[in-house]
Amino acid sequence: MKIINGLLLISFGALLVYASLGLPNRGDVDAVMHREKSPAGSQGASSYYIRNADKDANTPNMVTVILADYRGYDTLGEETVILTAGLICFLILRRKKNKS
Amino acid sequence: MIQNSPALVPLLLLAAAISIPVLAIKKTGVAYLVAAAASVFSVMISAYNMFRVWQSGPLTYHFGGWIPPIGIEYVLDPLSAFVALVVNVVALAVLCHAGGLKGREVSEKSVPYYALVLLFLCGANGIIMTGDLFNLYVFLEIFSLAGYGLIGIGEKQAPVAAFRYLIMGTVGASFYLLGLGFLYIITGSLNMADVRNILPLVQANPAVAAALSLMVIGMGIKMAIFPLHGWLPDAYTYAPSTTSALVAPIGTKVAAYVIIRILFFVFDIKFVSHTWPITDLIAWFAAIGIIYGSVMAMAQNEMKRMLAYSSVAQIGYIGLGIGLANPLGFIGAVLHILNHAFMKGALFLVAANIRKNAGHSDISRLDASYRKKLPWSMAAFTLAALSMIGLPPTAGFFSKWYLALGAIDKGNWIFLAVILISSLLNAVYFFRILEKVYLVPPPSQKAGENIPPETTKRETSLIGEEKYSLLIPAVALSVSLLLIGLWNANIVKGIIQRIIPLGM
Amino acid sequence: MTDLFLGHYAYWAIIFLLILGLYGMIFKNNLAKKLIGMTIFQVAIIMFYVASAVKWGATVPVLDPVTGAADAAKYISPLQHCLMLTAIVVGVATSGVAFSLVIAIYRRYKTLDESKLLERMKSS
Amino acid sequence: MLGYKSNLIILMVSHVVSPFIMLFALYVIFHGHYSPGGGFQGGTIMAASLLLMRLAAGREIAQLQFKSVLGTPLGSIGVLIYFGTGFAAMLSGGEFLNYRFLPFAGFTAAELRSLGILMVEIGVGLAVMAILVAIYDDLLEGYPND
Repeated sequence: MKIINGLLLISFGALLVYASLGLPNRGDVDAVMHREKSPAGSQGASSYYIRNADKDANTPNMVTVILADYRGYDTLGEETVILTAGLICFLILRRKKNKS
Repeated sequence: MIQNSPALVPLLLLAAAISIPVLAIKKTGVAYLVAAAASVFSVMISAYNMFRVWQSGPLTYHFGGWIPPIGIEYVLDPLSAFVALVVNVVALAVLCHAGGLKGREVSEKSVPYYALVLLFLCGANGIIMTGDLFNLYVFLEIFSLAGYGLIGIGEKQAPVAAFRYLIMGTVGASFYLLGLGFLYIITGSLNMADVRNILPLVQANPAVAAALSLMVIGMGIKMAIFPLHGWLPDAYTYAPSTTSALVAPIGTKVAAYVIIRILFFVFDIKFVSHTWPITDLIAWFAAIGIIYGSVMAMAQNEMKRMLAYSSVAQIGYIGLGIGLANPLGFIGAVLHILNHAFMKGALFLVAANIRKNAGHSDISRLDASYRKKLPWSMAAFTLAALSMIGLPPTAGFFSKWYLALGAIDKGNWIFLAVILISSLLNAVYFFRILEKVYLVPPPSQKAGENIPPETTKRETSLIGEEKYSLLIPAVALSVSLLLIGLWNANIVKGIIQRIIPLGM
Repeated sequence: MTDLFLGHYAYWAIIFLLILGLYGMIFKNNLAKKLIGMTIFQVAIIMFYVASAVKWGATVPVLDPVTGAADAAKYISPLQHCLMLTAIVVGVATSGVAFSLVIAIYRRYKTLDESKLLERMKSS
Repeated sequence: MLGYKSNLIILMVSHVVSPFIMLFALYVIFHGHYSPGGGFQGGTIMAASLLLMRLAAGREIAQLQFKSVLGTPLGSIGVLIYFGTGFAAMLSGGEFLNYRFLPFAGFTAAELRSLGILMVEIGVGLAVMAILVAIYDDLLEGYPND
């Protein structure tokens, strides 16, 4: 079993290294994800955020604008995640009041 | 409000969930009422959505008013509307049933429990409807975290099972996230439709294949497809009855839906079946899983555990349908998502009824007295079991029929043999229970001390001692199996044939 | 070759971290150590995203009135940072839930060692 | 409680430092528009200040500052603020979370969005703060001390 797990681990690493060879060089300004237009011609999201965040929301910090406005629904979901975690800790750990 | 209806179901469930801790601060009984009401409304809204989609084609909804590559969108096409409706209907049945149980197994913690149930459903609906790959991850986390919590509250061994589920589930979600990272670097977009347009232009990149593999493996863990099913049996066995009945039909189906989305609606069908043939891999593992799950189910003595292993087998059917990657297999897979959700819901609800009445669900201790005590539950069980085996008028037959046709279409006779053999195995392990319930005479009065006194008292009442709220959901789910079976041609023609992905 | 190395060494280091985390989760017997592995795994993914956001010669994604917003190459990509803020909080939530489960397990079985745990689960 | 012993120096230092941490947390939340920061970061720092008092003074005394019972409801209220902001926009005709439709008169669209972001960040900060403290309390309460 240990050998199989080890092999799985190695193949996982090999897959990732193989995949990483396809990635553009780190910091390359011309990488697809940094372009103005995607290869299919649609708007590149990242550069749109950089150029329009301040115009759209009057807020210089682009990360904040993306977080709370462009992708605000993600943040709502993610706040729900942490509320869920709080509820689970309550559910699993809080004991009955009369006991303690 | 009408134009907001695609987003309304997750939002409603979310609003109900977050208002429960505030509303129920004084009276804990409010929690269940809020949950049930939210579930009723979610069924209504998703039925309405289904109607709208059926009439006028796919709907999209842009959060914050931002057009897709910039913002997040919800996409309601026939597939997502259909699966959302199935999930919400099953959830409503389970919640009705939970009202009858009166939270016996969750005692005083009903406030966080029902809030988590709603968050679980909110996550499921969000996953199903979203058209954004990262948004899917966020809702996947809500969904799975709530699932861990709902399981961890169960019996003594439940935290261990939940912990194992958490470790594996987190690995799954992280794999998905990692694959998404590769995909984003390559395509520069998170929107499913956008990524689908960009991918053919960058497909030669090795990172795309790796991203696909990582995402499918990650969701495969959540779906519990054969070699990745390790968390499932313990988790379903030790969870409280309501949780088992909720997580078993919904949890794995949602993951299966995500795999369908990724394979056929984000990636290209040619890519996943020829260039990087991951669908073949899925089909083979699923076929092994069908046999493995059925054999393991035969060896189990505990009813919930048996049902859990049977889930592994049934997930295999869905996986097989996905892996066949042809229209008939696809129809079979989607139809089996519907069928299995209803069947497993009904079976787990009956298991819950048995547990409530007898205090156990050991198969070896079942006998004909249970049929007398729980006539309707047992009738529901029989119907659902027949459907699991796949006898003609019931729904289970038709999904297997389409899968078999798909296997023939693909020319792979081994898959056909697997489907037939597993039907026999299904018959063996379900008839084992049916035989006990209908044929084995109850033990004589000497062994009567086995039966708890509370159950012997009211043996004379007309419908046994079952409450209607415990009875109706299980019966309704299994009767609807019959109806689905009868109307299956309409479902396939009206809904599923519209969603067969392009190029399949 | 040097170009490939310079462009990818950060990814390879992160892949090492990912394998390390997965190793902890698979091979360690103690539940707390499994959790540590899980955290390493999640953090490595966060690093992967953030590493991919870099552009040489660019600054942080807060609008600099001098630079202006006309040229997207002047700022590193803000999207990954935003996504990872979400992922960090998800990671925190997951580890909180995991710790509560670990504590519940310890309360019931008085051990966190997996083999002992399986023994005690069977005997009870 | 785990061999807890009151230590005067730690207690005094925490007393002095804690309000400043809170102030910094508020700064981080409200300055999130202009510099790195925002709801999560500020909420976490706020939680750190509350947890510092819980560590230094013991959980029972720290109840005076922030009751454990409040954790989950306050977290819910935080999410409700976020949800309510989005829902208000939806009620006044826009999509969910489309802050441009927030029902405040006399602002341009960009200013409304800025305002919406601020409201949302406050909700996030409140929720993160309350839930982190609640998780800490629950973990402590669940600790097997018997």
